[in-house]
Amino acid sequence: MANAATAHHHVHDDEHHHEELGFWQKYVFSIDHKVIGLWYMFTALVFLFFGFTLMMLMRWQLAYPGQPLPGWIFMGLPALIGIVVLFIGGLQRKLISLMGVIFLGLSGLIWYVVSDETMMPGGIMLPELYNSFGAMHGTIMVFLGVVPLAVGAFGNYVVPLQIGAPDMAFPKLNAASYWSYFVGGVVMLVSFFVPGGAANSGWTSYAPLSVIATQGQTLWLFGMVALITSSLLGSVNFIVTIIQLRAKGMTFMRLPFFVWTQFVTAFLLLLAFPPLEAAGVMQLMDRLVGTSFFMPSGLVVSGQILPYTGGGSPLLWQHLFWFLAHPEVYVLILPAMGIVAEVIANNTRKPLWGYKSMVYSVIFLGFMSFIVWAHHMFMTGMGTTISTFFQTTTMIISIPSIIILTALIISLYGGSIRFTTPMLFALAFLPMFGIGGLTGLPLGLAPTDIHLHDTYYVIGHFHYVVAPGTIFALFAGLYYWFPKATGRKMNDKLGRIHFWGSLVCMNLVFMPMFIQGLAGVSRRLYDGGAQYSHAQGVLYLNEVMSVGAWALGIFQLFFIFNFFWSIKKGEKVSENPWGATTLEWAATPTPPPHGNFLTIPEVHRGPYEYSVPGYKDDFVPQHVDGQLVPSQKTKV
Amino acid sequence: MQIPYTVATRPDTGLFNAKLGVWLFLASEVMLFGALFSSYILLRVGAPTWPHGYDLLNVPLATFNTVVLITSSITMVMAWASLMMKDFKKYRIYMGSTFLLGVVFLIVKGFEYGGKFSHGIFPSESTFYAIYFTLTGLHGLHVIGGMIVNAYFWGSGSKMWKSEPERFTNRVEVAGLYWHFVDLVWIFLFPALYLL
Amino acid sequence: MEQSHPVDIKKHVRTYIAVFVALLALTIVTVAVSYWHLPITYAVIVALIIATIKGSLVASYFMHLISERKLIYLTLIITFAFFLVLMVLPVLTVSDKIVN
Amino acid sequence: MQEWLGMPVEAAAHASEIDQMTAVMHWIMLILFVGWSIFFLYVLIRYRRSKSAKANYAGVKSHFSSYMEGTVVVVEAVLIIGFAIPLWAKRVNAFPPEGEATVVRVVAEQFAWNSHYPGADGMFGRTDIKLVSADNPLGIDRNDPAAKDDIATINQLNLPINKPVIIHLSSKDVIHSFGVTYLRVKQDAIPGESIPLWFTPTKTNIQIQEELTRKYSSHGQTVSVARAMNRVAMSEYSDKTGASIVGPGGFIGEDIVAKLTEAGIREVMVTVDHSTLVTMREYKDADGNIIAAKGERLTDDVVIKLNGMGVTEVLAAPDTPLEIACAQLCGLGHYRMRGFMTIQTPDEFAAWLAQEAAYLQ
Ligand code: HEA
Ligand code: HEA
Ligand code: CUA
Ligand SMILES: [Cu+2]
Repeated sequence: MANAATAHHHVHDDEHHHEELGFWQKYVFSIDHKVIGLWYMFTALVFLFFGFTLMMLMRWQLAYPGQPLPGWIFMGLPALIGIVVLFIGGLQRKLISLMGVIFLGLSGLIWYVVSDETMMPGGIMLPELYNSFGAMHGTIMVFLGVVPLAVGAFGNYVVPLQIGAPDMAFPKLNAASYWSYFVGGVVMLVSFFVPGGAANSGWTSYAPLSVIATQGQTLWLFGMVALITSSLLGSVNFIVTIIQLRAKGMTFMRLPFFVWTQFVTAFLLLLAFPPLEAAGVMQLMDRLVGTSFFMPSGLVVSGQILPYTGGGSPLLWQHLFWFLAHPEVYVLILPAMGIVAEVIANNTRKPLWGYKSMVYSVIFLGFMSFIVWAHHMFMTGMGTTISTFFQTTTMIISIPSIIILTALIISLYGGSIRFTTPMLFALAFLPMFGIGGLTGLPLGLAPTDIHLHDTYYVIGHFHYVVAPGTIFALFAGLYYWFPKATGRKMNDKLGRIHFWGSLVCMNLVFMPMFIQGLAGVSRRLYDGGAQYSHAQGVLYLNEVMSVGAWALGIFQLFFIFNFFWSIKKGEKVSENPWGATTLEWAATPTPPPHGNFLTIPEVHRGPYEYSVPGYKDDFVPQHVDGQLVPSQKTKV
Repeated sequence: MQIPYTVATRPDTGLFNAKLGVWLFLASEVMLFGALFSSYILLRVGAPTWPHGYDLLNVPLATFNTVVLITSSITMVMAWASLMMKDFKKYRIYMGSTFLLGVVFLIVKGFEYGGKFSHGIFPSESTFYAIYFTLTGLHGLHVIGGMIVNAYFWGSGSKMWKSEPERFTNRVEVAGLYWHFVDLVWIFLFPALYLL
Repeated sequence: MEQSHPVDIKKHVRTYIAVFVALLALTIVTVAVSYWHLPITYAVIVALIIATIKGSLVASYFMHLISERKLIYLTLIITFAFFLVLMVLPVLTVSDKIVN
Repeated sequence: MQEWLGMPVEAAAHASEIDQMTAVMHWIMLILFVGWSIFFLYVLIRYRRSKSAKANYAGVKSHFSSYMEGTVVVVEAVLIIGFAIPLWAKRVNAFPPEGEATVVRVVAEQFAWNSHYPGADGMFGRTDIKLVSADNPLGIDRNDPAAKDDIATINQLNLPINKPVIIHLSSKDVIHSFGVTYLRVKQDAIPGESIPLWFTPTKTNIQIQEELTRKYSSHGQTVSVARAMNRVAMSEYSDKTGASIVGPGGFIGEDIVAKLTEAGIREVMVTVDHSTLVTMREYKDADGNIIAAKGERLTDDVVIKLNGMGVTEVLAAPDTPLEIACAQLCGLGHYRMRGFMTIQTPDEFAAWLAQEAAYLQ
């Protein structure tokens, strides 16, 4: 990937020194959206991996409560990866080698955590540590993993190319957004080293618990402020870019669906994040200067009366948090849907079915996602009127999702389906998201939520949407656009192993959660519910899920190896290897030069003109001019 | 390759990038302050008793500050207008006074805060003060941010007037939009905290 | 605004002055009213109305909203809608509590 | 459907309503999903490259999907109006008059459930956080006449069967959540607020235990010596010289483990941990004397005895079937913040109250 983003992309092995010179200027301080996109991708992938590792550690405690944990395995995994990657990178590939070093760093961090006697005496994880891993897993996966990858990486790299723009509207702002994200990430990592460890009040950080929590929470809040700033800068940039920098002829109804999803996502980030920023500031004040925004009077913690007398409201935090966090979950899914749509259209070789209705659904989804948040708060003592409101909006919001998914499935009908690796992931996304989404419905109705709230059913619900849902879509995107950035293809065999392995394991991990949830097993339990009589019947599943999770980890090795190996040795591809219609493939070299296009293309037709009757190829790029055959009019 | 519409406006939208950008930024600012106002409402409605701002805070001082901000708003818009009329000297005067008015505002705020602190009143005093300090503090930060920008466009930034006058005018207009927004927030802060 | 000529800018300037005066006047009014110590609901209503007028004056003249492009309007309308949601829903929710 | 979902025991009047609704929901979900999946798989097979070389530009013409979506809308509307709203209203509006109900205050804290009964006079005495102390976690002001007869318990909530119960729920420190699976009850306990909830228990603990009765192996299990740590041996193990290291019923501590490994023993037979279970019927040995009475705890030596006389399966049920689970992350001890609930017949309950009242004197 190193040379990928540079103007001259075919570096011969004899000009390494040549490349070394430019490294810092070209990559680190670059303001080229492609380079920034790649930085986003690498950083986010590392965080994804880290968040996953935390969970693999937790799964040990859940499967074998109170038994010493073989730390060396869990730190060995990244160490192994690091060494292999370093080996692949050699000295020639700065970036790959750097990644190798980072993985070694990760394994160091994990080693530090698991060998810390205060947190893991005798290798046995303490509740403190379990809680802080849980909170950080959630935070890292959502804010440092998926969003930066889906929006920061794919959005940055692909959107300008797809709309025919030379770059983002504000390149410097773009870089600022990345570095702000970077800072946020570093702060979160640093918080593992402060006394008391990282934040341990759940990713939801409910007050009062979070206000009286250890140091780590303060850093968590600072980290969040940085991440929010990053997202705000990013979203302004995306919206302006999409509105202002569309190439001539690229009308809104000719935008690739992926761009639409990014557009709506940007609005969600822009308008939903600030309230959490405000809430973060208020929680910081509660923690640091003793205000009591979220702290009711007369709290007694372990016999001590707390000095909070302002009569604050714990529910205020929940409202401000969920006002962001519900739109946030659509931020996690919309870009995923966009990627899936691109891949499906390309691999069925036919236009998306009901493109317009999909676009309207996404917009509607965006609007609705601002007025459903309190479905996370049914158990906080809600009266009938207001709960009716939120139940209704929650049911309504499921409709556009259904429309989009249905349109995608119907798009398969009559196609000529190529089962490429990206397509496999995109196809698997549909039923997996289906399961996740459908299980959202019983949660969305207050009476059924009574039994299911805060049980593993919820965990199962949203992991089906984010893990075999979003994560699969992201994999699809990685396999699909990898050649664009590198000029090389990822290995297909390894890709298929990675796919089938992940598919099986994901279900092994998350399907049992529904069973446990229905049996009433609560989430966030350090011992996986071992003490509760109602959990006894389903306790054995904890081990099943853990094994599933570890196996899932093993299968990721195929991906990681494939990824780095292909950067260097992957098979070279033609300009438009997938035979795609959208500009990023059709209208510019692979990889694209600095400035993206040799000449800014002009757009003449809709995004998915595949298999147009009577045309020579089975795809008509958006910038191809003129009537193709008298009979057929271009579809917009 | 040049990024289009940094200066010229895009025909179909009638906007140049920065202008759309700043409006979007302001939109997010609306939500930021909105959350704080919402918290204010929620906490006040929930509280058994709530003091009247005018019993605890110095209304005349705040009124004076309101006038200061309003005035700075008009000097700001005049600065831009002078550029439109190609009168750079006037621009310097107006922009300069906008900056100075900002300084005045902060000094007055300083006195206000100082007064409270000297009586040992801090945000932890009560939820009213917590909200008061948070809202005015955040607003203060926005004022400072705006002043930095204005200072830049008054000083070294204004070199651009020679090279690209139109672009410079745009920049000043954008800076103005932000500054007026800061004023606008105060227009709502003032009654909410001091007069009710 | 870029295309407008110095001539009509002069017109603008006159409006700006007028707006400025109006703002000062309204400021005085709202402060004056506050000295009557009206019952809170009325006080809120009055203060809100005046503030809104002042706000819209600033927005429409100093920030040129009256002559702005519809794209900007669209953005602001959306924002305002969500702003209202943020103002109203949380407080409604906490006021609709379970009681017996 | 409810069986498939494995819905737990229903021990409250409204439980079946919630379960039925859950079942209906899952039927609908299942139908949708299967429908989609069939179509999905069909197109994948029918339109794979090798089978359909050229794609069809136009694709599906029919508007079937719109009708399908329309139906979903209708169904969801029915769910909301027909089930969700009425059921929820019943939970949060249709409270029985306090006179006809058992009224209790429950105050959560890290990490325990304090319950406060009004006592004979039916009035809750004054409480004050300044009075909170280790032996008065609720801070009840005993000088207040109404408080004189108030009963306070920790992690133990006794309630009579078939009579509505109203609980006034609050918290001393952070947010907790009062969740009782078998009663289908869940309500956050929020500091600074007192939120009421109500339900009508329809089964006593005994009845619940009967439903939960299962066969458990008293056979013990063979585990690696390492894993045998802190467990109880089920047979004789001796070292090379034949000297016994540990016998049946012997506790396997660190030293024993060391000895065993030294003696080259890889695996040990230990009892399966049944300490949370009680027998649900009487067990006699050959000459008729009782080894385990009904309701006796399955401690290790009971298990060994039973095993010794060849009983390899015991009918048993959880000792404390009805537990209050804290369903909101509330700190380090969240996972062990477990209260116990005892639903009993009115007489038993009265007796219990009397006994508690006696303690006060
Ligand atoms: C990407 C993230 C994402 C998405 C898309 C969703 C989507 C939905 N979510 Fe979920 N949700 C979360 C992430 C997400 N959620 C998270 C993270 C939490 C937990 C937070 C926490 O507490 O920590 C949560 C929690 C959560 C709750 C709170 C539960 C509780 O705490 O008690 C509720 C309740 O209403 C809910 C509802 C819904 C609903 C109705 C949808 C709907 O939008 C779903 C609509 C979709 C469908 C109805 C599927 C339709 C498609 C098909 C059926 C196609 C099938 C195709 C084939 C078979 C080929 N979610
Ligand atoms: C986007 C969000 C997201 C994602 C993707 C995941 C992914 C996973 N999650 Fe998590 N999870 C949450 C968000 C997420 N989670 C949240 C919000 C919570 C609640 C926290 C709380 O209680 O506060 C939670 C809680 C949670 C729990 C409950 C803990 C508890 O309640 O005590 C569990 C338990 O098993 C779990 C497991 C998993 C597993 C096994 C995965 C697996 O699917 C992981 C799969 C990961 C990958 C497949 C990584 C792929 C990436 C790579 C391989 C990197 C490659 C790198 C390079 C090429 C450089 N998660
Ligand atoms: Cu109390 Cu969890
Ligand atoms: Cu939600």
